[in-house]
Amino acid sequence: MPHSTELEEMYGDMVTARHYEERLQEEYLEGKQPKFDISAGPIPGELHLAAGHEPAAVGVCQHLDDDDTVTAPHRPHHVAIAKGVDLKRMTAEIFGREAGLSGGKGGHMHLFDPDVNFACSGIIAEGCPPAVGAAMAADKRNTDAVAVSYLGEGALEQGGFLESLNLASVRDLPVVFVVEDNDWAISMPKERVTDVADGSRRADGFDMPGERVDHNDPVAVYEAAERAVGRARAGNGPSLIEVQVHRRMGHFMGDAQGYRPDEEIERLDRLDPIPRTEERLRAEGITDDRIETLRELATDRVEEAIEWAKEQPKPAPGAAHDDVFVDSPAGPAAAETGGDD
Amino acid sequence: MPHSTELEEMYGDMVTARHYEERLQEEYLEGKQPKFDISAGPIPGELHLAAGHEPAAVGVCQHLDDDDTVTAPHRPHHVAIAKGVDLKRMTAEIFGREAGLSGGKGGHMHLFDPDVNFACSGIIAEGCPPAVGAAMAADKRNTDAVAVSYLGEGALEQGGFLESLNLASVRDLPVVFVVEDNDWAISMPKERVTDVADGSRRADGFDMPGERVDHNDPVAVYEAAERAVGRARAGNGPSLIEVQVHRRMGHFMGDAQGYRPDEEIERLDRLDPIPRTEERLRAEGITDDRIETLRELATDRVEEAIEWAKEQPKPAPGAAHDDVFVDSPAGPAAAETGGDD
Amino acid sequence: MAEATEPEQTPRELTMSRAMVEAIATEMRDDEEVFVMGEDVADYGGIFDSTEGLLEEFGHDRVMDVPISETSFVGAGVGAAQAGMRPIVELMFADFFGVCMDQIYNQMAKNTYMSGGAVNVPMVLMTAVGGGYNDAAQHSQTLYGTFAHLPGMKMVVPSTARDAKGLMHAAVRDDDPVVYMFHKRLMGIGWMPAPDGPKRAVPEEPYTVPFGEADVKREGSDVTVVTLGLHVHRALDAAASLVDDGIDAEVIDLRTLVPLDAETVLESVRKTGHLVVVDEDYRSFGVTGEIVASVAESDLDALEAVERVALPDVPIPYARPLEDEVLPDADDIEAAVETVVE
Amino acid sequence: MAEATEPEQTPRELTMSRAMVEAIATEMRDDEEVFVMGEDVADYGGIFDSTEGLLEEFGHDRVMDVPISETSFVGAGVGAAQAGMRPIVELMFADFFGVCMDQIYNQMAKNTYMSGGAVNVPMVLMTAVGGGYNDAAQHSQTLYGTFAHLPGMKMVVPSTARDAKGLMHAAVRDDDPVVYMFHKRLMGIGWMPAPDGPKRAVPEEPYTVPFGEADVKREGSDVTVVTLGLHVHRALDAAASLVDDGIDAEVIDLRTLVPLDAETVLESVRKTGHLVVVDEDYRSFGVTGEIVASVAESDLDALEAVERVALPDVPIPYARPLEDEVLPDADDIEAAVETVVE
Ligand SMILES: Cc1ncc(C[n+]2csc(CCOP(=O)(O)OP(=O)(O)O)c2C)c(N)n1
Ligand SMILES: Cc1ncc(C[n+]2csc(CCOP(=O)(O)OP(=O)(O)O)c2C)c(N)n1
Ligand SMILES: [Mg+2]
Ligand SMILES: [Mg+2]
Repeated sequence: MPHSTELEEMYGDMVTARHYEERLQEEYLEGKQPKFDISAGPIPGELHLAAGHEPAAVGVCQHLDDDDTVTAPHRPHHVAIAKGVDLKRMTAEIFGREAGLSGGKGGHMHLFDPDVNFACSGIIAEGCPPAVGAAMAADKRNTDAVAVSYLGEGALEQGGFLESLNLASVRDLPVVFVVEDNDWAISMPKERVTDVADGSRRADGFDMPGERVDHNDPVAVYEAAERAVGRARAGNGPSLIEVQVHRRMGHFMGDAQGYRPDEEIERLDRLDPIPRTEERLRAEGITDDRIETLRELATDRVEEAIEWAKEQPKPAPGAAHDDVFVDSPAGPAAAETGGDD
Repeated sequence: MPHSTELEEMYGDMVTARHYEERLQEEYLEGKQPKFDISAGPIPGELHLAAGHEPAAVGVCQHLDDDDTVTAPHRPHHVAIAKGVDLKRMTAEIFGREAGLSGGKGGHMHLFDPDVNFACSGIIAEGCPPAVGAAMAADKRNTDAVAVSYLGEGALEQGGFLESLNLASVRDLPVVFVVEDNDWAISMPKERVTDVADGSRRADGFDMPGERVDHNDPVAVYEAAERAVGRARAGNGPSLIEVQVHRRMGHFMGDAQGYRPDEEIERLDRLDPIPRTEERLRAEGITDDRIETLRELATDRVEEAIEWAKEQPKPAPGAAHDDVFVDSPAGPAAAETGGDD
Repeated sequence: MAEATEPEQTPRELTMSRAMVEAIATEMRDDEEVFVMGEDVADYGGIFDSTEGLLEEFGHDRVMDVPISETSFVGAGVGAAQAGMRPIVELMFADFFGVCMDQIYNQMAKNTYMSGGAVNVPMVLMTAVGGGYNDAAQHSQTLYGTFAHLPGMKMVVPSTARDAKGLMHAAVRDDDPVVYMFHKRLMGIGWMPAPDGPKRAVPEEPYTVPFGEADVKREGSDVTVVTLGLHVHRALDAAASLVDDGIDAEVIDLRTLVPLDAETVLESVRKTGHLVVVDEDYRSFGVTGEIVASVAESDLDALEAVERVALPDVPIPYARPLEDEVLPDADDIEAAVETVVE
Repeated sequence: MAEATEPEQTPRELTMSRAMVEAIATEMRDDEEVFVMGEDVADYGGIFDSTEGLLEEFGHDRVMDVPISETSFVGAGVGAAQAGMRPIVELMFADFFGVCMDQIYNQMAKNTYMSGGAVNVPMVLMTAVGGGYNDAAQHSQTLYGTFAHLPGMKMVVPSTARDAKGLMHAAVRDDDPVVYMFHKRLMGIGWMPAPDGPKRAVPEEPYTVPFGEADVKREGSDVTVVTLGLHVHRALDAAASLVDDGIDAEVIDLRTLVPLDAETVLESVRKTGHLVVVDEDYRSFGVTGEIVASVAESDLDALEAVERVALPDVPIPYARPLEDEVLPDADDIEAAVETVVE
């Protein structure tokens, strides 16, 4: 059970993440008026928002330090926030600015913050093997760092994930796999792509503990993660956790969700983890005032980050040619291969 | 329990396969005197022989018809024999002759006999997805054909296999995955690469029945396969069977097996499934004379195939340019891309 | 090889995605063995509308959503094709080839050869390519060179709705594996504005566009611009504006990379003497090199000057000024043309 | 970029595999962060002797056998490298890239760029390439073009023991991902006879061979033969026999494909006027096209005649007469040289 400071921290990250996604949605869509054009506006390209996924992020990351590694998939913001990624530079990255984490080269699916050992990848399940590698490094160096790999329930079928379970297991590496089950992989419901409703059962075939958190609750996630992270940190090997979350928005912005039953969408507010977490805070004696303060802090932080990001200059076009290699240009031929600009 | 004709058939295929591998070994090594040169002699390239694996082949294939599909991995001969692949043309292929199943283009890891729906691939686990596809075709066409995919225990970790379990399972396809556990993947013992000693447990994470046949016995395999193939044919979906087999030879010819404990190699004769199957035949009232006859038939068949194969002409060099496409040359540019000959 | 059976044009205009779907639907009606599988191809209709509307007519059994496990379902396509069916398998983005390339290049593409022609793999692997909408390094590539380099798969890249339909008919009917790459920017999807070019009068009846025949999309006498996909339209834009400089550019749309119609390119270069090759894929070890080399090797004397315009060898960056910098546009093509004809 | 620090030659001769292992062992002794992982790299010592003897000195923790699940362990290499270690990961055959290409090209190769240089991936991906021993379509490829086409990974291909050692030192010390391709036929493995060429005097002390510097393995004035890997020796054989025809061939060993030393090639062609590019990889959309195009684009006038010698666009067949037909040999190179100088 998290103590009340922890509860406050988790709640703070949840409302930060929620407000962040809602504001990004606004910025994104505003730029696409009057007609939705994916490449228009201040945030172009695909945008996958995680409103409704917050408990999976905060409940696990509450147990992590900067030295611990987290890899996230295409829907990374809430996890990045919970992991302590620099919010301003992350926002600048999403807005494609020079001050962004990657100088505008990565965008929202490719956020890297080495200060807190956070990385993500837009290819399903392909963040799992690098997380195993980070755990391997911790193991070889004899530190007590752990690695956490996030994935969606749609990734439960992908070879890269399944192979990673085995590699982590046979070498007893400090990895926690966290599956965010939001019932959907774009338009495909879980039951269409697997017969196993409880994704944590994938662990069974690899002699690994698997646990499912059946409701979208940060405290329940916290408790499951306490066991899993503790196990990893103590050198007792990997675990798999699946968390039931809910996708409050489309798969990406612009997804009309025609495939999704109305009842399900209507249910979303009832299932919203944020009011339910507030109840929990109140039950722990945290006052409405304090909750309001936490909300305001979160809002301010998000607004400040967005404002700051939008003030940053765009990258100079020529920067596109840097960073292919650490020591670019890569040799005598670099000028030759430098293209058509 | 197989009736006695079936027992005889299975035994016949076992001794055919065994004699075949021993004769190929001879031909292969003879051609590499005085110094082992992998590309010398009548059979060049890698050669993976399956002596000691016979029960897994015959116990399963006994339940299959020509319409059923089998995909095999890099160690395919025993399975090909049990599936009824044309022995002469297969042998000609291994000797690189024009009359070979592939006209000498494939070699021993790439045997294709569409008459009995047999195919193999030299890439670990990559025969699994095509087997699922063959089952998908049977399902769509509403035939009662099934597909069997063979793999080694070293393939239990590979994404292509794990993904295939799920796809077969969620679509209830008529597939049987057969794992031949010979304890080794080249030089790597099973316990070094997975924590799960019983490979059939991989099925657990996919809601699929898994069964392990713990001793290298064709009758036990027959019985497990009867359940699995029956299940598939009845439209009740896939299964996974793991069979304990023994690798009597090196991983490939020329492998000195320095990594393998002496005791294990010494144990091999005691564990040889052929004498044990003979005991079983005798117990079923099959006479020594009959057993001797079956052996002779097998030997003759193998000798005849090898003799025939060696008499066949080698392919004309120019044939190397055909068969890239069904309708090669592939268009106006074919002459241009035809290379340097 | 499919026969050319192009009928007269009729005035009906279709987007490229509608034209593709029309061809697929016709083939599915005509042949029970044709089916579609991929991620989000059923209820969603394909992320880029490549299967839009098929579910309604053909149902979930013939328009199959499959788990996100590309090795398994691309490989299942190979198995079903070897069993004689004609699967159309969608790989949502070509960029994802890395999770399933073995099934593509070692099985689908090689089984015919490795079996000495005993089996064949009549499968279409359809996949979205291309950048220009800020989707960054893992979702914007064309990878034309990657696929064309490896033997055993035919490879087509339509640039117009008319070609898209004819190439799709040809692909489904072909007895060999065909990689069908459609450029997202050409599909005519509501949320991703397309150049006007690709929306074209498309005949109602089925027809095939034969493989290995490049199409001269604009005749010209001063310079040969060879390209494919989206960049056919960029090249046509450049050609239109080059007229003002008194330069008459010929624009060749390769349409298929395998087989490659080197002959049409060569003839054009013999006429113009100047060659510019334009590619949205990475510059080195790819399409531009091949086209230049094939001309140089066949008739070096015909070649007076040559330039390549391609993505420099950098992953595709996200931010607009960065992506704009590296993706070739009409100005880049004009500049290259001016260099070669100067 | 590693500094060139080649010392004087000493007379000690090593096989290429010994030279590679020597460099790896030295780096492992000097830096705790260097480790090796792959299939059969421990007790077996690498199927092609690339890790022979390392287990004895460094134990199973630093010379790790891993499950046959290339996506997981290549990706684990990426993760460990991003954490600051220096993994040397072996992919047993380059032909297996299809099961793990996403980790190679979308993560290992792109993470540096996608992070704007915030992270880097100091990893060596070492892999066996090449045919000529009848191992057929799935175990004989070099795939040089496939890897070189995709940005973000350096790529080296040694042809001698001396280069192999220096390139391995440079690769391990490099802060970027390096794909190190060793040709099986050059390793000096007992069971796979090698040409004499690669076994060379190898200095005892560590040294680096810098990336992006082609090596003129034979000077000549009449024709420039550009190649790499095994075919350096095939080209030298051809050059030796061309002397009888009064033809003096220059043989350039590219040594690294990324970065590519186009300058050395160009200078040589300016001297000889004739270019033959030789490659064991598939002909189209690959190395030969790139070399020809880079010369044509830089100095078309310098080029009087050009030929390409490569594997035609067919999967590699098994039987000896068939494989011999498609693999380029010294005779093919001689014939091409005679064509260009005639
Ligand atoms: C290998 C691969 N295949 C397909 C995709 C396209 N894709 C992106 S997100 C997504 C759905 C993922 O669903 P899930 O894992 O459940 O995550 P969610 O989006 O629901 O958070 C798909 C198919 C991809 N990025 N990578
Ligand atoms: C994807 C892939 N990785 C590695 C190899 C090399 N390889 C060939 S056989 C083999 C061992 C296979 O072991 P197992 O599956 O147990 O089969 P066995 O040889 O024991 O019959 C390996 C690693 C390969 N062919 N394909
Ligand atoms: Mg989901
Ligand atoms: Mg085995």
